Amino acid sequence: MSKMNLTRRGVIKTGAVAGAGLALPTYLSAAAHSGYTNAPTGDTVTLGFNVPQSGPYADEGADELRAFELAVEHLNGEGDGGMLSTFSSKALDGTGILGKKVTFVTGDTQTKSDAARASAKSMIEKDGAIMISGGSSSGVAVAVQGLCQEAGVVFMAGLTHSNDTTGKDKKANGFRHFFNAYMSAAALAPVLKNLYGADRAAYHLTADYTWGWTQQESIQAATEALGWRTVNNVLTPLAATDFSSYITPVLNSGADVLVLNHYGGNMVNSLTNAVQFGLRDKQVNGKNFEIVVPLYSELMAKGAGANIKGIVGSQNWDWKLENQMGAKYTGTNAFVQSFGNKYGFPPSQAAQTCYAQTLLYADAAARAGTFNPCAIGEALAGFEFDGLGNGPTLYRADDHQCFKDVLVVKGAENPEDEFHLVEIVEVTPTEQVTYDPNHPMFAGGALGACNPGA
Amino acid sequence: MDAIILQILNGLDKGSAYALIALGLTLIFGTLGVVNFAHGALFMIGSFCAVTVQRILSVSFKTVDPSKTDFLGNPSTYDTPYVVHWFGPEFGAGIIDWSVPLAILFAIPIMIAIGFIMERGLIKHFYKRPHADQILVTFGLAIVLQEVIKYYYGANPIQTGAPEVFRGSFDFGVLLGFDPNVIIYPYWRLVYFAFAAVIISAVFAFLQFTTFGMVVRAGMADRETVGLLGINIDKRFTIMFGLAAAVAGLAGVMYAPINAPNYHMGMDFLVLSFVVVVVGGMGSLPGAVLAGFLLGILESFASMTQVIDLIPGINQIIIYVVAIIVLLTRPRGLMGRKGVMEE
Amino acid sequence: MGILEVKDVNKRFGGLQALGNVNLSVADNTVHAIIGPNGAGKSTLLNCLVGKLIPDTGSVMFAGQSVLGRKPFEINQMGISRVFQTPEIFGDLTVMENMMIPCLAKRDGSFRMHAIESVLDEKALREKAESMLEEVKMLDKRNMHAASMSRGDKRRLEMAMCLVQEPRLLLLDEPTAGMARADTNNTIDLLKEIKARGNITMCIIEHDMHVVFSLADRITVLAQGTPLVEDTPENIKGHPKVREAYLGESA
Amino acid sequence: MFGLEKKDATLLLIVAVLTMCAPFILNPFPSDSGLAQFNAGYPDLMQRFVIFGIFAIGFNILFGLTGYLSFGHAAFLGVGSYSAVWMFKLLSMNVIPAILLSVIVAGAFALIIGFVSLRRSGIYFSILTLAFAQMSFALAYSVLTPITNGETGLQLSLNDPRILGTSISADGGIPVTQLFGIEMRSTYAMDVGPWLFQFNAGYYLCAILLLLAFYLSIRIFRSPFGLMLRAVKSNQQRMNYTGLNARPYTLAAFVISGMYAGLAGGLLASMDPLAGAERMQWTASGEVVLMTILGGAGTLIGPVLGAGFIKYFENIFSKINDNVLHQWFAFMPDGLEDFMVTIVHPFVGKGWSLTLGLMFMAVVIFLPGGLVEGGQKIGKLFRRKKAAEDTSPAAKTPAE
Repeated sequence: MSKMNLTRRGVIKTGAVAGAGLALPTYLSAAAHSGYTNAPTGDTVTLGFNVPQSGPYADEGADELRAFELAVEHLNGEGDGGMLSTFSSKALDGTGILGKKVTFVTGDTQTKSDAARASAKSMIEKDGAIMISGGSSSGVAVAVQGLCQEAGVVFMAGLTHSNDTTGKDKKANGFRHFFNAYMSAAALAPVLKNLYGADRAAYHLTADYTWGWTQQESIQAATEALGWRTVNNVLTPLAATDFSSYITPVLNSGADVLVLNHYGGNMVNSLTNAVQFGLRDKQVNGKNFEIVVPLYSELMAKGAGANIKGIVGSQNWDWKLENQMGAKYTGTNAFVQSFGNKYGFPPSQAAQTCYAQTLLYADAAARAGTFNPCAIGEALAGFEFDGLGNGPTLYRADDHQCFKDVLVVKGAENPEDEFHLVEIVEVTPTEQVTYDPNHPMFAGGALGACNPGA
Repeated sequence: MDAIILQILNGLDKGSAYALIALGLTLIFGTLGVVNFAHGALFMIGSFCAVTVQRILSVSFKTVDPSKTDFLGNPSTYDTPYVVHWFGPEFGAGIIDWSVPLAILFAIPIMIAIGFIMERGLIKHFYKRPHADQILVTFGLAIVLQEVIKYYYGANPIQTGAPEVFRGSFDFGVLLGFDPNVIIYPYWRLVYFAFAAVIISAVFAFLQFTTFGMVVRAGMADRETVGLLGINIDKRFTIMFGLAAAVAGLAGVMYAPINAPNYHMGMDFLVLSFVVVVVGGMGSLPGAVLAGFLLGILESFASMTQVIDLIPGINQIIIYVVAIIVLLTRPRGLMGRKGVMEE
Repeated sequence: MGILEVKDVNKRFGGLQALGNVNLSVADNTVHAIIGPNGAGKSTLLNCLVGKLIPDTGSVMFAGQSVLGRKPFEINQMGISRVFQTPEIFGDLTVMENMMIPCLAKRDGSFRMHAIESVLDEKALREKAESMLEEVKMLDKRNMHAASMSRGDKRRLEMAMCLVQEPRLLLLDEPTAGMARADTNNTIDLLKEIKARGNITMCIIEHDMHVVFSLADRITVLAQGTPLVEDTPENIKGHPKVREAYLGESA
Repeated sequence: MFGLEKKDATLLLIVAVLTMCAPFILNPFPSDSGLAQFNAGYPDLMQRFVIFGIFAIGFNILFGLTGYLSFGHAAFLGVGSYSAVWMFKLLSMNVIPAILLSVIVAGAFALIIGFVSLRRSGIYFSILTLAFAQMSFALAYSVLTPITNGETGLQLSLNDPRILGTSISADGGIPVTQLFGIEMRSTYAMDVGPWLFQFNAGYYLCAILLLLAFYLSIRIFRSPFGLMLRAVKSNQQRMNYTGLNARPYTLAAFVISGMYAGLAGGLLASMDPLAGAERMQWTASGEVVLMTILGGAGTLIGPVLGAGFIKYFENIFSKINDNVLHQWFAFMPDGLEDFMVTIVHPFVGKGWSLTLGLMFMAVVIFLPGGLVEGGQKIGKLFRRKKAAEDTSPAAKTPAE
């Protein structure tokens, strides 16, 4: 196990003011005299990993944390190097970042905007973190992204799927590798047409908060473009645990597709209830009734158990990608090997996005030659790369969103083990999921100027 | 019409869970005068009894299958549960399939034991302490219990299916003269309702027709007098606590196939169960049951599209709206007694 | 015209006629005792006077004003104080704090936001409270927690709390119940002293005939919710009806 | 002093010294030591300590004095936060109007909810307040999103129509909250050898308001009004028969404590201009109940201690990960080191709530009456000898 080294405060002591009783006072926001927040002065640099450790997404957070630890190991030249060997940019050499050893601190978002901001602030103010990453929900991502913008550090978003993160709430200091609701819809629509035809009536159940709404809006637009009808859209409370009273109206609504715009525990429960009420085996209008879960994750598939069989959805990444879809997705196997050897099971998509984000940040710093968030922002904006498992990817300058292929997946009928619950149906190429930065679903915000915090 | 019948069924089903939890909570309120914030945690532990039994029955040995490789490229292995190995694929798998009903047998002693230990080891010392202290200690206990479960079982929900025979749906509409497949209802949810009815009747019968129950009811009405009669009411109250824990636990076991158990389900139900108990009226067992079903049915109706279109967001707040209306029109809830927890 | 006029008061609880056509007139500056066997309706009558119960029919006038429909705190502000059968005091507070509350209520009325001044600065009220405590011989206990005192002390405290408000009418519900003889005598002396000071009317419910006959100017005998007789103590003592209904049984 | 008794003035003085010197007191460990993990002297957490201290002090005025247990106080905190953020969006980045509005709006909100809820007492009152707060939370999260920005929380943006001030600051970002030009986030850092002390403008604003709030609460406790509130808790029957109307007293206490909550909410938003709906959830209401009971309900300083205790666990213990543990136990032989890490691991990091739950139980079992009572007991142990010689009337009261 790697040991944490001197914290930044210790560095200040040994470096700048050794022996002095009282140093010259400085404003912390301009602390290290380098013009940006938390500029590392010693031989280490501190990253802050802010993931849910309590609450319903704790398992997802734990997986993200594993990926972060792995990424730090690889950056410091320990372990087998993982995706560093496949990454198209070769600025990183396993000696940390810009010659400084990488250390990290962790915090608990509790999947609450308030707690997440408190935790991120503590990492910035107390531990001197220069970058914050992680998270498992869009509300938290947007809140922490706003904080990082104000504080003048870089935010590398973890799992966040709402259009708003790089839409109306985008920020110059924030970057998202994960895909979004619009991309899910764009990727799913053609596949849904192939699988279920163009004449379908969809019934939406939507979690009643911003992420749910943006996803529902995206899916409805994309499926209606195919010729589907939308029978109804019902908003369900976040706190709902039993969805029976939302499922029963579907039975006789005339709809033949149920779209569950739910995530996490909500999705597991609503899908379980839908299957209980026999929707998966139902015939309507002479067609098989189908259930679609636009945003999928391995953990949710595990939670839903056998109910997930045959249910279609989309993912950012899957550990089987390179094996099944070819060398275009190089990096996947290297990461899976490295993660699997350390932890004994394959990584989730949340882990992959967090790992990739850490590497991307480190690489940008290395290419920029500084930790200044604005320079890093410039290095990331418009950056094209490959070899991080998703195929060729663009970090678009206009909104700091990554554009890459999107996976359409479905629940395996006969999984050979618990790691094969999800199978890849198709990979939708980047072009099909790319949209204009001024698309109405993303309008209303501005990146603003980058803030180095000085 | 069919929509309304379906929502009534949903309401009865939700109400069953609410009523069972509220029943146990009221027993503890009424007999011991203790505000038990750990009651939701007992329900959660009940659900995890089902998970545990399923896990125990599925304990497996690994066999290497050289023809396949796992995700790291090593030879893959597959699991054979010992039960299947011992009893053959058919009967063995059948046992695993029936793990939830089997878990009832497992849960009863476990829950009663937990109830006894909680009461004797902790709650007993808080009878004379202010309600505030009771809240703090039971809330602390609830956190500890749920964190322990999280530590061993993770935060992700764990599917715990009903036996295969209960997995389909029952065509309820045909009985009422509807077309086939219009009003269908999952077997297991009907089982849950029936189960709740049995448990509730059993608790009432127990309190109504046994000497033990009579003493406890007398104790609920006036503890001091019963104490003066030389009856060891404390020992009986311990048993009542065990009973309340068992009711909550059984509600949890049977609930496991309806919604996959997770570690925070107790907290999710906690606030709701308090609302149910108070709407029913403090210290009234029939009140708790009545309020449970009432709130379940109203909650189901409020989630109908027609209702939401009329009053947006009503499905989010219906429980609280009902609680406020009831408490303002009936000072002590539906069937509450005077002087219980009014100070 | 007495200070308290009860006319044709009826009160039913379900099938039980608790009070039937009660008429009562209490003259100013007298002590009026109400006696009667258990269940005669004495406490019900008292509750009707202080607003805890509202009679079904009839009127209750105090100093020319009706008390019916008023809340207990309003009736107290009119000048009626009540001592309970089991002492009702502020158990969590000290004796002195217990005394300050009626003093403040008397001066400031039923509600006033005195949120910034300190209670300690209320010099005049403190002196008043202390002299009242002195009178009931409890000054040395002023810093004690009220709940930790003996029952007798609690009762004396409650009486002091009522008296410090200088009520026009003091209602006493069995003020000596459960007291030792010595304490009872002290209480009788205290009430006599108060009576002697004048400007106070007392209405007393009591089982202890020693207390009744030492204090009362007039006595009403209540039986089954109806006044049987009303007369002076001397006449009551020999009244055959009373002997039959009450004294005969309790003797 | 300040119209206070000597004992209270001393307490106020101690609190003043502690809050003013908090940047030193909370950072006792040199930052290169393993114990630096336990340092809490950074602006965000110090702000949280005092803000939640204010919240708990206000809650204690209601619960500690009248005994009415509100389970929905977080609603007032949330409403205060939303008001403040709207003030930043629409009027000015100066915190004064924002804080004023949050106190007023929270007070008005408390007046309405209190008026209805106080028609009942005991647990019925608790459930009424809970129901109102949960309704506020559920609606803020969903239907009221245009006002509250739902899940994400209400934030400032680059196109806020700020009447007094600019929408975009000179460097192209969102302007920051300030008090007549003093930025709330500006921090004066002082290096003293291996220590680093941070003096944050926002913290000192909060601390001064805490002192004011604390001072006001002492005055209320000692006032006739406070006495009446204690009378409400002690015996409502006697209160009624003493000519006092309990309802306006409890309502006034409810509104005052709602305004305290609004002040706390406004300050939270002033330090960090974001208002999330979770601030109104029942768990947040429950938290302030726990803070107050944990510290000692009805005591002056207890709620502040309770608030600090819970926030400390939430923010410090949750950040201790396995790496930190290995660093602590690095001096041990490898096997023992791993063993120690395994032992401690479940209680820190993601297990912080387990530790918190255990601490709740430990405090209530071993220190009935909360931390203050515990402190007094320890104090008594030291002063036992002195107390034996003490002959003041108060000391010999428990005679009977």
